[in-house]
Amino acid sequence: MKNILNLDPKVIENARSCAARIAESIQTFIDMHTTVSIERTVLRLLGADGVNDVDIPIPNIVVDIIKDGGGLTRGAAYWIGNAMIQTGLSCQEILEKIAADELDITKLSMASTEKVQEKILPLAVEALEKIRNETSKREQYLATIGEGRQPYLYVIIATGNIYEDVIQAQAAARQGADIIAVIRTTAQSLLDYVPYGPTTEGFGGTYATQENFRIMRKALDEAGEEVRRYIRLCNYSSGLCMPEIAAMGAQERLDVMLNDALYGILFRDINMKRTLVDQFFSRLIIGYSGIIFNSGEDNYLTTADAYEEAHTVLASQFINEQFAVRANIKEEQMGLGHAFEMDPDIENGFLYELAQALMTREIFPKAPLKYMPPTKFMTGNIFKGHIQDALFNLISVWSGQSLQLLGMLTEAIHTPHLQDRMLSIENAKYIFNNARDIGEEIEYKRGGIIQTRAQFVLEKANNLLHEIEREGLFSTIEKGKFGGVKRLRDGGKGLDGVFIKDENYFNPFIDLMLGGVK
Amino acid sequence: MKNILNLDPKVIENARSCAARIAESIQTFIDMHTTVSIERTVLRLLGADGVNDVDIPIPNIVVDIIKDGGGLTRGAAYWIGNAMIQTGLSCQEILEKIAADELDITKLSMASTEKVQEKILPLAVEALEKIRNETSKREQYLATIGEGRQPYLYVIIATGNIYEDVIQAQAAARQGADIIAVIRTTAQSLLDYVPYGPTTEGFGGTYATQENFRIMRKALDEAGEEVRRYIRLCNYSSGLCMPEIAAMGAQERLDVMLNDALYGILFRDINMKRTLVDQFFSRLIIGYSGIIFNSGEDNYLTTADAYEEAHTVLASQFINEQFAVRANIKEEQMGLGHAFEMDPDIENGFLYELAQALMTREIFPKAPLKYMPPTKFMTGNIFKGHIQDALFNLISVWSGQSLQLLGMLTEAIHTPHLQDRMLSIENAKYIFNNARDIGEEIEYKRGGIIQTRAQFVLEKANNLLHEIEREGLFSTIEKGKFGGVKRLRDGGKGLDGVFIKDENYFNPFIDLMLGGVK
Amino acid sequence: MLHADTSKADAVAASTVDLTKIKPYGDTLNDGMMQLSFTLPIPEGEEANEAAKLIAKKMGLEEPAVVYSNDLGIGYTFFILYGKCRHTVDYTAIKVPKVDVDVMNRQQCEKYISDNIKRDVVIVGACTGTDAHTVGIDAIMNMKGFHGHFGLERYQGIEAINMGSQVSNELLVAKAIETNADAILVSQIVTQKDVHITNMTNLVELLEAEGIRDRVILVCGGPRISHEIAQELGYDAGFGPNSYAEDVASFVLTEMAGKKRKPLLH
Amino acid sequence: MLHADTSKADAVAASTVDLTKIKPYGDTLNDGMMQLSFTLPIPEGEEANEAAKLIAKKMGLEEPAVVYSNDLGIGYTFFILYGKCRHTVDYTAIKVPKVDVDVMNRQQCEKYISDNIKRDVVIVGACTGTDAHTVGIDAIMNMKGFHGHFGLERYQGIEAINMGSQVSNELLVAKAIETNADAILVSQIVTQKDVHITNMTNLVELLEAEGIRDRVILVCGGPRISHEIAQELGYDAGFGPNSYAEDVASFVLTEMAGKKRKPLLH
Ligand code: B12
Ligand code: B12
Ligand SMILES: Cc1ncc(COP(=O)(O)O)c(C=O)c1O
Ligand SMILES: Cc1ncc(COP(=O)(O)O)c(C=O)c1O
Repeated sequence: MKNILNLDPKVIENARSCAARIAESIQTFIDMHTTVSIERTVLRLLGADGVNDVDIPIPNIVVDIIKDGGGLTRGAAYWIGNAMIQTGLSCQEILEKIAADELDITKLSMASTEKVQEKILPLAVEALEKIRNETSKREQYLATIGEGRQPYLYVIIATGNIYEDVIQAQAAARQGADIIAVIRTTAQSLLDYVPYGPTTEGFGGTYATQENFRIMRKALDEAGEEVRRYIRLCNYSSGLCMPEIAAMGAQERLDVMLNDALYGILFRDINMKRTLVDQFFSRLIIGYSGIIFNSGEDNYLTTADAYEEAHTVLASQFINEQFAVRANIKEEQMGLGHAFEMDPDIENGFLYELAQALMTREIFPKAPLKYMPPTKFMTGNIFKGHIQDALFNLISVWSGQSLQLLGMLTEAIHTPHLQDRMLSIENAKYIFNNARDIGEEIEYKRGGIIQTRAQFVLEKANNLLHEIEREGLFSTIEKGKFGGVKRLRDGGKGLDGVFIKDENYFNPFIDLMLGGVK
Repeated sequence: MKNILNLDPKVIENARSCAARIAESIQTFIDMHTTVSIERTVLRLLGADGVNDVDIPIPNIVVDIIKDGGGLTRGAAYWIGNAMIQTGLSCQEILEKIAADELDITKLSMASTEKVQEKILPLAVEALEKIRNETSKREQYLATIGEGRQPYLYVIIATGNIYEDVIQAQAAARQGADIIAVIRTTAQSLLDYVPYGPTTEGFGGTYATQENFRIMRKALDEAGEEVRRYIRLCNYSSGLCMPEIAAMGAQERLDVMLNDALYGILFRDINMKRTLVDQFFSRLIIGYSGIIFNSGEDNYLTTADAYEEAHTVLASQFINEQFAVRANIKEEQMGLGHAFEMDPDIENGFLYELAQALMTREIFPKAPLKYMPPTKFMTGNIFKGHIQDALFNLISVWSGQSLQLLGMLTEAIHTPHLQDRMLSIENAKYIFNNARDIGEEIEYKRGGIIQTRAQFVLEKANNLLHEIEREGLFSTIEKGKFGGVKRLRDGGKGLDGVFIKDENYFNPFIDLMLGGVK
Repeated sequence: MLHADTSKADAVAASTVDLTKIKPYGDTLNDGMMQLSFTLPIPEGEEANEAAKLIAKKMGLEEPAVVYSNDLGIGYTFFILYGKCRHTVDYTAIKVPKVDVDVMNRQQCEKYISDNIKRDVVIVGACTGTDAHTVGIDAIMNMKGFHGHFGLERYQGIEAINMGSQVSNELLVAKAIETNADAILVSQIVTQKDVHITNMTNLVELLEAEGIRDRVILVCGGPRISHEIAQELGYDAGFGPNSYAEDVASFVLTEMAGKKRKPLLH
Repeated sequence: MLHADTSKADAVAASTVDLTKIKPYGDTLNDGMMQLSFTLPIPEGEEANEAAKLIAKKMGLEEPAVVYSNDLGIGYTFFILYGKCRHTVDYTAIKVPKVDVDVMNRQQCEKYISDNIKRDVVIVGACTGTDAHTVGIDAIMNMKGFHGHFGLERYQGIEAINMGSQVSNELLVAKAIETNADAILVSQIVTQKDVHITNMTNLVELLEAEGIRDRVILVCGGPRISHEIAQELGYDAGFGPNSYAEDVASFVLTEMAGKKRKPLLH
């Protein structure tokens, strides 16, 4: 696909470099801060797991103690390393003692940062090695049993019960799904801890826990071997525990994770500072472990109008790309999001949707774009809904999308039933096969509706980016430019979990992962 | 749309002139013959109507008497005119007397053809004037309340009960339908008479009777005035009474009639000589009265493979066009048929269907093409069926089809229920509006799948036409080249109703209508 | 032989509907025709089809026909089935509780306030519990409104306070008291496992515990809310899909003018 | 405050199916969920939705929810409804009559004829009555067959006579007698107003009147034909959708070898 839309490469370049400056200015802020969740993540990577007898997760217990002791600004890794030096115990032993309330690590005498680094580094390297093992397993699967063709068929499972989820996920794999996303229970994103163990109750989704990840990963590996196609697993690295869940995902070989600070800010009212800082560390992990992240621009179009605000999606994609670049993520892992959400009553709406999809593909040629289905204009009319989804599928195969989150005919009614998912997979398989090479076949009239629309959206996105650069990202969000939702920089949830780093702050993983140790 | 497929105009011209020669050679045969049904049609046009006390239609009674008296080869009009001269009675009085068995018109002394012509011509002119009145009414409606946009939404009604049909037809009009086709009861095409009066029982359709036409026409005029859109009425001028029903349609202001000798030969086993002769006279009437005829090429694809045998459809369209030209039909009334009938499992099937539809439009630029929906590969899976229909609708608006016979999600199950029709109208309205100008927007890769396919089908159709020319149309049919169905030239139903015309044969309407008296 | 076997004798108009005994309509009055789709946890096959038909028969469907069945990958089977329902319903006996108010447009509402209420009306609203769907409550309350119908913020004489989403019932009640609200609007979109019922019941209990239930007009809305269910839960009114600000405003204002409630604060 | 409110205690495997009491499955075992669509001859509105729900309740659906309704233009309303079926079916008790034969492929059939029957088998077939759908009978009988399965014409040892469509029962019987047929195949595609039942019954009566019903193997087929219905109508076997020539051939040959029938002529 080479400039089929006659987009001006200079405008693309201009927008991209503007987004880079925006991201860079936030990066300065990010680099100065850490959060409770980042520190819990460090602990998790170092092996902290489990809960105490009143179900409080060990990482939370430890971080709360360090925080209460005023030590969080040095980084949790320092306190663990220091305790190892001072007590001669292993990391695991120390964690156990803290949980059992037998040791206050903030009260020990303090070794130098260098000493602690020496102690911790081997543990950190080992932790990353475990992750790399999972990455290799994925590569091995892809090399042996292979994978489905793009656009991947991506379906959600949302029973609330991990065991019921497994049944439905395996059914979906046999029906032809390539990616299984286990939807998370309502409002888990607002919990400032990660629940523990297998779970069987959730509202509109299942808790994201490490054990649930493990159960589902195993089930999908089995199903994949059976159908001779690697089945990818997706969950949410999003909300107040964004980086922790990224680490869990890396450890349990998740393949795709929804990860987008903007989403949390706008749609979950999470504090923007908190989640942007969290996002950086989570993306480092994601990038390192070969996970595809999915950004959440599609959500804007559920509150703002998809035709009028199309450029905000593109602008946000440019910014998300630049945040990802700063976290060392390869283009091949940048699952930038967009959606088919225009009012189905718009005359020539199909052409505008097509223009948007082609444009996105052309501007981010290597990104595994995540394309979201119609949701807002879905109604209880499942028959019409099924054909809205069919047009969405047609545009996807036509414009070469990568991750096709399949629309469900019952979108406006309930989370997918077993049969709904089957019908949506059937819909996609039919259309993808029946119009397989349409993208290669077709050219667009110079100055026609499609080209003009794509050029217009690009131009507007570029203008918006320049406005954001002038204004600053924080103020832009305060003004409600994305999704029509306004959020204050000091409002929302989780600001109390943000800390300015000490000059002695220590987190072994940032350098290791930025260095891309392989 | 100007040569977007890069078709060779010379090949088109070559095919068209070859078809003209094929039609011409059959025309010679046609001109030499008449049939019982043609003569009954002459009587109907002259005012014969009603049934006797054992329900035998007057036109049948009169023609049978003339036939038994050995007089059919002179034409029924001669005998009526002669009787008027000999008895001094009016045409109506004579018909009544024959029905009452009070007069044998074959036993009267015989006036010269000239005398009879003088007597009959004013009646014939008057008959045509009545038809022209209906034509003007249509024009007036179109000029005042207007009509729907093309592709017209064309739906079928098939309750078997004319009163139930009316309810459903009015519902369809309010839902957005532009054309209502009242499906005819199973096997009426095999009846060698036209039933009389309003009817309430039929299998999978309603009897085509003049009264039923009248009832439905009135209902649709009412509905059209209400929705401010002229609603067209369609029925079948097809089967053993082909020309009679054409005349009834002309008199009752039908707008569209299915009319195709080939269909009757192949799918109803009607004798080819009979129905080709009948077809000529019926097309004269159709052309004269501004009715759009629909040919039945789509049916081939229900028995033959749509991908393999696509060229037979095109070849037949060329022939049907030439038959129409010979019956003085304007291009704007040539509703040549084709269909979306490829196996949905074909990779890139959508592209082949698109190629076929674009090609047909390009070769017959002014014809109101009738595009038929998927039927053969429809299954009990109504959800998948609904998206098969959606792709069909997309290709229609894309390639500029004219009469869109809407697919029904329940095609493989039952004749349409009220709600099925609503859903299919909704499907078409959504797609037509949402992709309204797509045809204008898009160009096709030189030498791509679409262009290559269209060129290939055209080439093959041209070859087939030359084969038919060499072989003769009759032998071609005997060999099963169309729809994979073989029929013998002296086989099938209705051959005993074919007669070689006398040199004195008289039928006032042929010249009047060929002359195009307006 | 030539007899037209049509039944002219029965050529009567299609029969008329008996509203006391209505039945589904396929293509003929009272044919009872219905379409069903469902899944059974049994493997595909003729026995499965038979099981599907037996379920349909138990439901009162005559001549059930499985027109499609398909394996779902885990030994379960999906069915599409048609059948003829033998049940009838007396339409004339149906009474649906409805919000009983003459809907006024914005201008009329504004005039109603200045004529009858003669002070600013305070309305507090939120999407409560863990529900994060703001589009519905925004459609009712925000300036912009929905489908060309302005929201309550736009109404002169109405002070509309939209607290947004994920608002706890405690916070909502506190805000109502703080602003001396005349009416509380609750939006509930997520209904899985009946969370909305639990949540909405809890609000009523809170208001009762505070002793102020009868001092505010309590209104709920959402795509699965009906006036009937609202009343069952102890709300004054419930609004379903396609409601607009004027519907709610008309109800609240008429209600205020009708029953004189004690204000929350004074 | 930090307690993870997950229920580890219940973390048991998703419950297993009780085959004696199966129920529809939406997304949880035994939730009973079903989708319905139908039309009622009453105008759109809340009363109509209520009527739709009442019908559903009579059918044994709990918590029926009308998720969509739409005016059909003539004061009738279309509904899409979901509800939870409370009926169960005992799957273990279901017995479906099936054509009881080991299906042989073409080669095996041909060998079977030369080994066991030792003469040519004559099979006459047609699509009867006013039914003009030949594709089904052609799929079974013609050389080419269907979906890569050759038709009976292709079988050595079988003389297959396909009379085509719209064949009257009289003509079919006459042809069977004339050719001394071993088996008669009847295809019926159009089922509207049960024309196929009338027509197929008539054929049996004709054969009985001629006194030759027990001298031929009588088989029918079509998309709405089942072995069960075939047997009810007095046929030896019935074949539904996706049948192939080998299914029919296997049945006819095994049947011939089993019961020694008197030939039609001799
Ligand atoms: C947009 C949307 C979102 C957006 C919400 C953005 C936002 N800020 O609102 C995002 C992407 C964030 C989202 C997230 C989720 N969603 Co959501 N979402 C939707 C969607 C697509 C549209 C809803 C919508 O905006 N409708 C348009 C508005 C205008 O209509 P309305 O809400 O019905 O409001 C009208 C009336 O009901 C009434 N009304 C509403 N409230 C009130 C209040 C009063 C007082 C009055 C008078 C009237 C009134 O007036 C309004 C105007 O007429 C629906 C699917 C659909 N097509 O319906 C799913 C849907 C509602 N979501 C669903 C779910 C499960 C979720 C999640 C929980 C999934 C998950 N596990 O992560 C999350 C989490 C959110 C949460 N905890 O609540 C389910 C709910 C299933 C159910 N019945 O319980 C749906 C049906 C999708 C599905 N099939 O699964 N979602
Ligand atoms: C093709 C077709 C036609 C073609 C037929 C061409 C021809 N020469 O066959 C044409 C266009 C002529 C046609 C006309 C009509 N059709 Co038609 N047609 C169809 C269509 C699209 C496909 C049927 C088909 O070919 N299926 C493929 C074959 C291979 O499958 P099959 O027949 O089921 O056969 C298999 C099995 O059933 C079995 N089998 C079948 N017969 C036998 C016999 C034996 C002995 C055995 C062992 C097995 C066996 O084996 C076969 C292979 O596996 C269907 C809709 C659909 N998608 O099903 C409508 C359909 C069958 N037609 C229908 C109707 C109503 C008509 C008309 C009556 C309409 C009208 N009023 O004008 C006309 C008139 C025809 C008439 N009098 O019969 C209805 C029937 C409704 C009903 N259930 O009664 C259908 C369902 C469409 C609809 N929704 O209205 N039709
Ligand atoms: C980036 C991202 N994170 C998270 C979610 C949803 O999960 P939650 O709101 O529970 O965090 C979405 C929803 O689409 C999303 O796009
Ligand atoms: C030209 C033509 N005539 C007639 C018919 C069907 O009617 P019948 O077979 O009853 O003549 C069709 C069916 O599609 C047709 O295409």
